[in-house]
Amino acid sequence: MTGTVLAALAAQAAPFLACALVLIFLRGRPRAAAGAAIAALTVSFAATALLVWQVAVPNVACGTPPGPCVTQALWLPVQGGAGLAFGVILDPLSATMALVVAVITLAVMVYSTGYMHGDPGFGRYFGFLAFFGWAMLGLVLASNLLQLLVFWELVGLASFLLIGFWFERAAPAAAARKAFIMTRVGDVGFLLGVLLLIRALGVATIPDVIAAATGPAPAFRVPLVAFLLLMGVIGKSAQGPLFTWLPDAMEGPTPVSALLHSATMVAAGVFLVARLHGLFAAAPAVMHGLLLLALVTALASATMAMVANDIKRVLAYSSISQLSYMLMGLAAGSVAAGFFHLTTHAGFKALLFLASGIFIHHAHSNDMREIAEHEPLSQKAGVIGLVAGSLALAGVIPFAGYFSKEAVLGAMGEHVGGVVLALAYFGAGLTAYYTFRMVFLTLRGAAAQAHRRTDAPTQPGPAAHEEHFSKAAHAAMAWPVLVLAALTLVLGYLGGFFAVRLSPALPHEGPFHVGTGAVVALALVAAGIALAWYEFGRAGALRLGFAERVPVLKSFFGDNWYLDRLYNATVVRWTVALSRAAKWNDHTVLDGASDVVAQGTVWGGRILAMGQNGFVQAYVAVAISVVAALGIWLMRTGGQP
Amino acid sequence: MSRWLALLPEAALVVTGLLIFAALMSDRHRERWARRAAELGGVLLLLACLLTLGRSVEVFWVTYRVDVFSQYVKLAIAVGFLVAVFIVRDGAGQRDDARGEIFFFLLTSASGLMVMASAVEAVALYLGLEIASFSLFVLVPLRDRFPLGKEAGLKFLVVGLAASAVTLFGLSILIGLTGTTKLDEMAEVLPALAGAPAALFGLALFLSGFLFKLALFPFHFWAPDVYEGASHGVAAFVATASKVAAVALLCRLLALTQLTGTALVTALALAAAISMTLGNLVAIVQRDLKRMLAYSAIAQAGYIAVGLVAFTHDGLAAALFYAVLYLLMNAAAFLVVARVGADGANVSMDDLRGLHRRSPLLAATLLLALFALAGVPPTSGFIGKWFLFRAAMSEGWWWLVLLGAINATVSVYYYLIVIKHAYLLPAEGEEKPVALTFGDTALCYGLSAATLILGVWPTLLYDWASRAAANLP
Amino acid sequence: MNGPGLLTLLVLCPAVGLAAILAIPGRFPKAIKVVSALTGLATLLVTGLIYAKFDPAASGKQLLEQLPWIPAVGIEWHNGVDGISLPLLVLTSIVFFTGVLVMWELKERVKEYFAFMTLLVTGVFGVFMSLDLFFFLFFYEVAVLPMYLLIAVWGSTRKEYGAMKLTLYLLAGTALVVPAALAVYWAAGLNTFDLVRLGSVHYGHTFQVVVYPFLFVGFGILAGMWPLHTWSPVGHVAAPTAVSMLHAGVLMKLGAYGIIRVAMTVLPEGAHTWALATAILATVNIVYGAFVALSQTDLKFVIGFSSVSHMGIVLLGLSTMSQDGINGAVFQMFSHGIMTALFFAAVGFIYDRYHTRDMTRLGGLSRYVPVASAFFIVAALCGAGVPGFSSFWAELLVFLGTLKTYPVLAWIVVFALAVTMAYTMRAIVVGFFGAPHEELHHPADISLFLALPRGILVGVLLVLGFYPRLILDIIDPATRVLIGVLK
Amino acid sequence: MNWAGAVFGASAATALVGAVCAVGLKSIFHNILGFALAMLGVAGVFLSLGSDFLAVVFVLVYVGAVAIAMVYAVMLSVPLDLPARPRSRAKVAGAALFAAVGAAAIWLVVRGARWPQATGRLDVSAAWIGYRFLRDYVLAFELISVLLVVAMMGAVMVARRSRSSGEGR
Amino acid sequence: MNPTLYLGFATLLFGIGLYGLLQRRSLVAMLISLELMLAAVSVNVVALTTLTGHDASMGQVVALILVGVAASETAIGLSLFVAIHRASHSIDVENLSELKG
Repeated sequence: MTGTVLAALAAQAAPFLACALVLIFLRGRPRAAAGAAIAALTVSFAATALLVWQVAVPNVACGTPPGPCVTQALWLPVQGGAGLAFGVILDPLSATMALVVAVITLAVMVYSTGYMHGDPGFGRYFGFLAFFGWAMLGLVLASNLLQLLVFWELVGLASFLLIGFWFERAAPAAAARKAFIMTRVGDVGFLLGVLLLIRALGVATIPDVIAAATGPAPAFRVPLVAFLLLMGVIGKSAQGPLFTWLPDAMEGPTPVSALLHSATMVAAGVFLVARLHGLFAAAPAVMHGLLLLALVTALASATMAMVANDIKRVLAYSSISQLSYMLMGLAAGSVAAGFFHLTTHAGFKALLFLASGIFIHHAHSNDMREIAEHEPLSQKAGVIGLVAGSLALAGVIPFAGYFSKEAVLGAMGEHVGGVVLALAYFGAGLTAYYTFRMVFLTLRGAAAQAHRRTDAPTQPGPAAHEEHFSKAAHAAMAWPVLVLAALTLVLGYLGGFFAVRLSPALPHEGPFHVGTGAVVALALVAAGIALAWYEFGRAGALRLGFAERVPVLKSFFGDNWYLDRLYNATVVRWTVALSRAAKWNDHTVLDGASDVVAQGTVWGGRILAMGQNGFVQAYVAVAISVVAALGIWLMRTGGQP
Repeated sequence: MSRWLALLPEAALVVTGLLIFAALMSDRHRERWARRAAELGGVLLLLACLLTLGRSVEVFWVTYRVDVFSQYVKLAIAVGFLVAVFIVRDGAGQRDDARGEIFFFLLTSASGLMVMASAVEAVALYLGLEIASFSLFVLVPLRDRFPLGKEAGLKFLVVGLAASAVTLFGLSILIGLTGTTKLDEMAEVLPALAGAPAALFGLALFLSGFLFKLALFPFHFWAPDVYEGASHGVAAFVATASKVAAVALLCRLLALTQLTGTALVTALALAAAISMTLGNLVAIVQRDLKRMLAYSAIAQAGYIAVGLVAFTHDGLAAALFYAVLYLLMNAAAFLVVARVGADGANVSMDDLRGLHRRSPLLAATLLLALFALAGVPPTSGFIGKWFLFRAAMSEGWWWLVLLGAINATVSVYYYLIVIKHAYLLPAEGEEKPVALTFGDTALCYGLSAATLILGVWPTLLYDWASRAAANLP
Repeated sequence: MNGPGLLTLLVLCPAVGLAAILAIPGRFPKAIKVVSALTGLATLLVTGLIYAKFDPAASGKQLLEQLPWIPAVGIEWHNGVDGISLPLLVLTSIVFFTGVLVMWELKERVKEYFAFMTLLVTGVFGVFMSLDLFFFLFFYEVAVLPMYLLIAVWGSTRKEYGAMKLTLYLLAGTALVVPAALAVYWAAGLNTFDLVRLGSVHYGHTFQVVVYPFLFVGFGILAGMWPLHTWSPVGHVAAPTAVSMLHAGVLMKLGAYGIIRVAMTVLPEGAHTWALATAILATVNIVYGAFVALSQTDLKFVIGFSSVSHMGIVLLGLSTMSQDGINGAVFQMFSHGIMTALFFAAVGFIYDRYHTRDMTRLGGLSRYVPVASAFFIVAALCGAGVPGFSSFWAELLVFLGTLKTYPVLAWIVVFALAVTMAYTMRAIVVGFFGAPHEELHHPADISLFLALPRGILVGVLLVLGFYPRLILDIIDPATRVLIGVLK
Repeated sequence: MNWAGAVFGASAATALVGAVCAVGLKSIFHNILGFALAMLGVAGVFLSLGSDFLAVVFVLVYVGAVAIAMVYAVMLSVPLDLPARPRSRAKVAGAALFAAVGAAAIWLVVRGARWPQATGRLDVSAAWIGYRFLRDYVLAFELISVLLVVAMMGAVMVARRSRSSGEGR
Repeated sequence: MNPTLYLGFATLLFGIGLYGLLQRRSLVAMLISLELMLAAVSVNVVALTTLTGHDASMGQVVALILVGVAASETAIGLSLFVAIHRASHSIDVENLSELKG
């Protein structure tokens, strides 16, 4: 076991050291920085691969009942308990997730050497990437809920730094700030949940927590804690009311988006639910709530994706909806299905972003119609990546997305039915529709009409230094795409592996069954693709979606269902007003009061000074009268006060 | 024979007097000769007091007692006299024909104070007070470079004479009740009629003369006008030496009988409270430095009275202790005033501007002195006030202590304003440096050092104060 | 009766340094700076020795020194450290040393400046080591008063007003503390100011309930307790860089330390009686400070009010009277000290270069002076309670303690974290991101020498942020003792 | 009613009348005359107490010396040309009030006090007084002489016309 | 014999003197009033020592000393009076009220 633990530690240590090294010493040396970061992630990749080989494949389990293997040391002494011990948790879930993280991060890094080539902040960029990788790996391997929270926050910090990488422009800075604050709102709930757990149990080691929650008489109110923890999940995984930061996060460099959306930031939320599934399962009401929320989010984001023209925004909305599907799977009780979908999604979503990055880099624009006009077909790797990824996202057999989504829907079919299930299937159809809308809009440039719109922002990042953009860089961008494209074909067949490895809690769950549901789903997908073809793909198509024809819907969908406006009009405004009031109170009331006291003292002096009126006889009079008063008083009181 | 050695300070007084007399006889450079004589005599006096510290003897049929208490006080008075002589320097600000005589009258005043320290017979006590006061009555109106010197003299005189009349009336009542003027015999009789209002009243009236010297409410009115009207050296003497003597006398008289629990104590407490508050508040609005110091002096008298109301050995010791500390810090402040206003004119806040550049040493001395007055560590003011408040608190005077602490805070405000002028504001016009003789420099260092050393190691002095207090009946 | 030892040496270091500084003529500013730096180094070394000799396992006071000073009135030179004061000693020497380095570019009246600064530090050390009530307050005021000149002479914005306000507020605090201390002395009736013996006496309940507020409020003013905090932002804004560092970093801790060492230790019943009230005040501190900071534009004002908010966390932790709460409070005292020092050091550099601290007139600094900005951002993130920095653990512990004692308040303050994040982000994004303001020039980035002190501070934050037990293992035993007293 | 009582009554009356004139009348000369009269009365009171030596000294010093000195001083300096301002009623009333309060307080005390009786030596002959003076009051005797010296020198200093123009600037 | 009569007389004298001290504007008149007050004190002392039977000579001694004190007070006061008059041709005390506040 120790070997694997060391491997786990190494997987975390390497990127951390690389990050420190780069940020402190190598900021000015691009090649060295990139080299260090990539080397570190290679180490992590190897280590995590070893973990999978040692832990996940033989399905190692410790203790009775068999659970994750935990190796940890006391980190933070707290009252009423053994204190909080931090360490490494090893089971198929963490091992697999770690591998996914390492692979995706590595791919993105390689890709970035090309994409970010010549950027003034190149060194810093790779430092941050390594930091991101470290934080995510730490989160995945954290044995203690508090430790997990720590890395959870660090992941947020890393995404803040990377989204705001081009901080000199207003939009990315604002987007980064929004992301950090919005996720923080959720994290507050997470923190409270953890605090309640620690307060109740005195420990926060994940298996212990789950045991305590599933035990006969939990020492804490499980639904409350579950709900609070879910607040963090919703914030991180951009669900429900707290998703609006994610589309804005597109302001970051495209590789960052790839990382952020596939394996790290948003995946963290889903991973947490998988990790603590036992606890959540003990709070069925909360889980149903999550299911419904996820469903709504899935449909809503799908509608938003239908009207976006910025390719990255389309992908972002698709991420949200896919995350919802994962959560639905988990909420439906199937860790395997949800996590399976997480994995596949990580692959093809990274693929999609990287591919779109190629186009963006080529056309210097995010707007699909603009891309369409810069003969996108010339970008072979891009085309392959985009098509493969889209097929996976749309859930076309035999691509990865199909299997995982089937697994999710199947799991739902076992638990819920009726409208919910129908809507879930419908969502799958919508997914196919907007995905291929994207594909056609991007690639069918030949059929494009000559009206160009430039509302989408253009990224000057790489644009500035096109001239010294080498073939090596092109290769660096192409290869990761191709590798991932291949993965999307492979990953789908790992379903069985997930099904058996990841569900010790739910033994009944055998290999995912593909039944009538699959047929329905495929039919819906086909319908969606057909509609997309009709509206966008075919020659002479109007290239205008049905939703875009209705102005109301277009603005409603395109504007995140007006949620941002709502927040600005309520929460933000109230907070600002409150703080203004507090400031006024501080300057006027409190300071005023103290100044009044001071002034009062001085005035007291002025008034008393009048007593010294300069008339000597008055002085004598006062003195004598006081003495006389004393005499009279003495006689009255007889000398005793 | 050796018992007469205990009277060495008095002998030194006589010698000094004769020296100054002789100097004044000379027709050329009489001022300078008189000054040298006074300085020499002051040193003699100091040495004599140091030598006799700890000796004890009674002479003149037990009307004049030399003991730790008296010598402690005399030592302080000698220091005050010497410092005053240094501060007077060439008598600037004194009327030009009185620049030699000033030393003589300072000496007579000092001798009066010393008599107060030693006399244990009421009439002699009173006469010592009068000698001390009359010499100052003479010096104050002899002011130059300031139009209102005579007015100050008049106020000093009238208030002083009224106070002495009251004092005498009190004395007459005491005589009537005890049939004696010897303090020891009074101490035997008085406790019997401690409760008697007449005795308390008589004592109160008799004290008023000394309260006048201490400038405690309600006998404080003269102080601001006199400080402002008198020349720097004279004001310094009024503010230092005579304060110590007054405190000493209060200690001696209050120790006469067991007053705890009587209305007199309450009255004294009230006087202390009013003095502190009034002095500090009015000092805030002053512009003339000496006048500000006068009001601060009223406040300080209040603090000392806080120690006195305890009526315990600790309280008296603390009062004696603080009196000496106060002498030192106040002397430093007046030294700065005198040197900044070297031409004898009064010093306003604005005259201090840029002092930290014109004379860093003076600025530092002023800083220390004012911090000490404000009662900020590590200067001696803190420990002194601590002892006073501690004594009062041990007798349960919590409200007095609280008021005192709050007052100390208020006082910081105006002291800081002075410091602001000295350290912060630039001098308007060109900065003219302040000339310091070697003696001045030495004095600055000496007084500052004393303020600091006694601030961190008070035992040096406090032991003597404690022994002196223990010596009282 | 142990004779003077390391602690006396520690308090003598700055005193000797002060003497040396005074001895050097003002013509040689460089020499004065070097001497001050050496003094800081010496204090660091001595603190290191103390740390080495300190035995974390053993609870209670250590390195005791005791010799009679004024026996007549029961004043002793009685010093000792425990797990609560040791971190603060370390904090002080770190901040002092870095503060000296930060002020290396000072030009005017160098001699006086460093003289006053060393005097101040002498006082601080004295307070943290003294076990005699008299010397405690003695050094307490020694530390408080030089602030006036330091701010009024070398300060910047509304300096005279700020300095006077600060001084008067703090002395008003002592005006409450001194009588209370004397009252305790009187009530104990042992004729001693020895805190240990005073703490062993049991005072009447009424007495405790009456006197405790005097002590708590008196010290609390220095700890920035609402609503008597208004001196602190004004003073911090007015003060020169190193003074802000020392003041927010160390001096405000004196107040909290006084509450622990004097108020709570001597008057436990009073503490219990007033706990809820003080906890509520502290909560107001936290929330109110955060909200006010949210609408400030002067970076130093933001920091000032964030200090109010963070000291609120300290007070809250103390008010919980629980192991975790007090552990967290002490930890927070330390980490907030380092953090604020870093804050002010970073802003000080920016102010030196741009002569403004108004974030709306800055902007985009991360491009012109990336490293200097990085220091600010690090401090800001630490202040926002981002994990990886020491504040996170401290606040976590405080929240744990509060959750046990006052659940409602705990929920409130945890939710206030969102506001904290909001004003932190605002400061960073408005001041350091975005396009640089047009009239800003492009100075050289912070030099390595000036980066050194700031780097030290960052290092401390990160190390403790990574492994909190480094300090908690020291604090914990002392806290247990305190809890034992409070029971 | 014995003769002592009669003497006391008469001289007390004289003294009070003189005192009232001394403070009440407008002209300063009349005041001085009234003062002399009052002192004569006080001397009479002393006579009634049997202390004749004291009475004689009183008459000599006060009437013979002090009053004359006052007259000289007044003649030296009072500007008879400019008319004296009329007294303000308010001040008169205030002074009367304060004086009354003071006197009342004193009266309360002295009347309330129980003066202990004793049988001390009643010899007030000049010889005995002189003996006391030179024995246990010799210190006071010395001091009073010092006081007089100081006073006289001071008087000369203050009253003398300054050599320079430095007459109060 | 009861001293109250004498004490009453002394009190009256003192009161009258006090009145003069507080009311008169001329320094000389104020000095006169002070002398009256001192005389009252002398009467007190003599009466109390003589009539209560304490040693009477002590009272005489004190009274004689007071005479000396009174004389010296007068000397100083008159000289100041002359000096003030020379400086500012006025004898009105109320004009000398510029030192205030």
